[in-house]
This record gives sequence, C-alpha cells and structure tokens, in this order.
Amino acid sequence: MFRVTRNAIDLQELVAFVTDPEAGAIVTFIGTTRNNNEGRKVIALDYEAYPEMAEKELKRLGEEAGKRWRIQRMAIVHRIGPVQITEPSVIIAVSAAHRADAFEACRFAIEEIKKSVPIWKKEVFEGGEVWIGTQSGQPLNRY
Amino acid sequence: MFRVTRNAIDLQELVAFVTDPEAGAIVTFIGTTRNNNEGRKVIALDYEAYPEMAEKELKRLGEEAGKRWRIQRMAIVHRIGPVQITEPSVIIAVSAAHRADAFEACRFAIEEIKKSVPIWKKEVFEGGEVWIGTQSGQPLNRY
Amino acid sequence: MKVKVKFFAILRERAGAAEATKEIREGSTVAELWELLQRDYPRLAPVRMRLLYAVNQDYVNADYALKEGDEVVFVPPVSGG
Amino acid sequence: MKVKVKFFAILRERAGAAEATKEIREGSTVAELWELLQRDYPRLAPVRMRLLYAVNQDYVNADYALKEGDEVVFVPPVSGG
Repeated sequence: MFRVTRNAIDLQELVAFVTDPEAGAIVTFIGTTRNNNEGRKVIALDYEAYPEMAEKELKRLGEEAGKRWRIQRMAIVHRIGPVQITEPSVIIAVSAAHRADAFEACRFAIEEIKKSVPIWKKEVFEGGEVWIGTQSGQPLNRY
Repeated sequence: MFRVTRNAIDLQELVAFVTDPEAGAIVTFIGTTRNNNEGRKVIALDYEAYPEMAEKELKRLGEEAGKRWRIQRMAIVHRIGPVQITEPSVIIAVSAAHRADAFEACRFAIEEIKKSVPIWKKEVFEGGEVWIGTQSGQPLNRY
Repeated sequence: MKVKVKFFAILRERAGAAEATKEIREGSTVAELWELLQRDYPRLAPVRMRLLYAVNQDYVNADYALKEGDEVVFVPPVSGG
Repeated sequence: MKVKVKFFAILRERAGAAEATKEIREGSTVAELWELLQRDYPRLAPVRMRLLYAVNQDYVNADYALKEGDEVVFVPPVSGG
C-alpha cells in the first residue's frame, strides 16, 4: 500500500495491512507536525505532492527495501494539504520475521522519502510561511 | 505508561499517550506471534511475568532511554497469557522531536526487554511446548 | 512539438500557474526547456535552488531529449515526511 | 527468619508451586537459599541454566544477605518481547 491522500491517515489500517502470520515484528514510523522549527512557532504544515509520481516513488522505495532486507509487507501513506500540530503527515508500517529487518527497512523508507519522493511541505508559522528545503541558496544543478 | 496486562494491547491508546506537540516523530514496535520458530510450527505463545518487577523494570528502562536520547514520551505494554498468531505480545511507542531519537530509543527498549525484564514465553508448537531461553545448557551462574 | 509542464510548490507559486503547454523544437533537452520557461515566467529565474527533473513521472538527467507529449516537472528540493 | 519465594515459568513448573515460605538462618545469602530449595524441590536441581536473582523486585548478586520477610525470585533466562 503506497498512497498519497488528502484525508487523515488511519494507523490501524496500515498495521492491519502489514500484519502477517510469518511476521514477528511490525515497526511503524509516524511523522507528526511539531509546534516549533528552527526557533519559529509553527501553526501547521501544508503538504503538496506530485501525486502520480509520489506514489510511484513510494512503491519503488518499498521494492528497494524488499531487496535490502527480509521483510514481509510494507505500507506507506503520506497526507497532503494542511496537517495540524500532533497530526500525522506520513505513516510507514513494515512487518518482518525479525525485528532488525523491520527497524532498518522502516528507517530506510523515511530517509528515502525525505530525499527522493516529490512531496513538499510549506511551514506556516507565526509571522509567515516558507517552503522547507528551498532555502539552501544552492545554484540550479542536478544533485 | 509501563504496564503488564492480560488483555489485548490497544496500539491507538499507546500512540495517543505519546502524542506530543513537541514531537515530530513517533516510532512504534509491535512484537507479534509468528507462525514458525526454528523449524517448528507454532500454535501460540504463552507469556508469564513477575508482574510487579516487570513493570518496575519497564519503567527503569524507559528512564534509561530518557537519559540516552532526547525523547518526549514512552509507553510500553506487554501482554501475558496466551497470544495467538499475528496478535501483539508487546507494543512500544516513543515520541521525540526528531526521528533518530525515536528510532534508537524504541530499538533500545525492545532489546532491553529481551535482556532484563522478568517475562517469559512458552512456545506451544505442534507436538509439544518449550520455555524459550532456557535451552542453552549453561550452568547455573549469574550473567 | 508540444510538451506539458507541471509546476509544484515554490515553482507553482512563482510561475503563478500549475500547468503549461509549451511548444519547443524537436530534440530539445530538459535543460533547454527550463531556459525557455524562465523567459515565459521571469519569477522562476531567481529561484536559486537545486532542481531535479522528471519526465513522465521518472527522474531524468538535464540532457534528456524530450519527445512530443512528454509531461515535464521541475522538482524543487523535496521535503516530505 | 522467614523469607518468601516466588517461582515463575520453568521453575514454577518444576517446583510444582508458585510460592513458598522458607525458614532460613539469619544472614543467609541468596545462593544459600537456592541450595536449600534444591533439596526441598529436587526437580529444580537439574535445571542447568543461568539464573538471575531478585529480592523485593530488584536484581541482586548471589551473595546478597537476606533479611526477614524478603521476597526472593530466581529468574530463569527472560524471553519477553
């Protein structure tokens, strides 16, 4: 299950999806909106995606995780639109026979999402808003 | 929240407990009964605890995690009694401002549980049952 | 030939548009398309950030030669999660 | 003096009891109590595994000197999770 949605994410649905009789471990990562960032008081995060490609990239990284670790199932759902303080913006669930694989694949997934999946967050803070990740002042250049 | 219970564990309750406006990440670990172990076909696991001490040790390891990583909140609930295939025997939830702390503290918690918390599992498999962890043939000796 | 461009996030805001159709000469590269778009949308020009390029929902290099009907996206630094 | 012993898991099954009260001489250590218990419960003797010792819900060393009313648990290798 690799999905981008405008709705609140249902943790139980993801955990049910990855539950497997061959699995002894399920690890989940929930990214939530934090009330502060770099000294700014955050009001909400507002996510935008290139949805067709984002889902394709999520699926691709799930397949890559399946090559690197012995996992049973993986689910990733990323929310777009406004996400209030304490609400989840992304949930990853991974099941595996053994816990090390579940932990490592889950960690890999969130790191990869932050590198390659076309989703962007705008931080709405007291006094303004800013697209996160675009403030590096780097010249136009392929990574 | 550090608890031993005979009831099914409620993942949502733990996640709600650790949800915190200062947290950007929640990592959960769910240990589930796997249908096989060392070539045996597992029917169920049956857990027993020294409950007062188990809860004390869970609390102690939560405090230790709080010293080692910058975490917001932690919850651990371990079920005792029979736990069927795919059902959770233990759930750990950890919130932190940043994901690395949440992942590492959660991993630490499950590793410590397996080392020091007085809970034992008996594996009920096709053709018999066995207390896990007691088959080492090591002489009586303090660790 | 014509290609379709989609703008997202900071580029969408700066372009003032979510989509555009652009007539370009056969064999133009993604980098050349970006140069042309900066003339059409002058507020894209000062965007000094690392962009990635996607054609038909896959990342490509700057020298990728476009074809009729391609869907092109200039990908600002991603920040999901 | 009297101490209370609780048996869990494989030791509970082998002792055939979950609890026992044991009269021991003043200043006995945990290790000495274990020796005595092996006589009371012969099926504990062949248990060749690493045991930990807990008194009043805290781990202690084998040479811990017991006091009246202590709650003692011999902890078989744990296997929670």
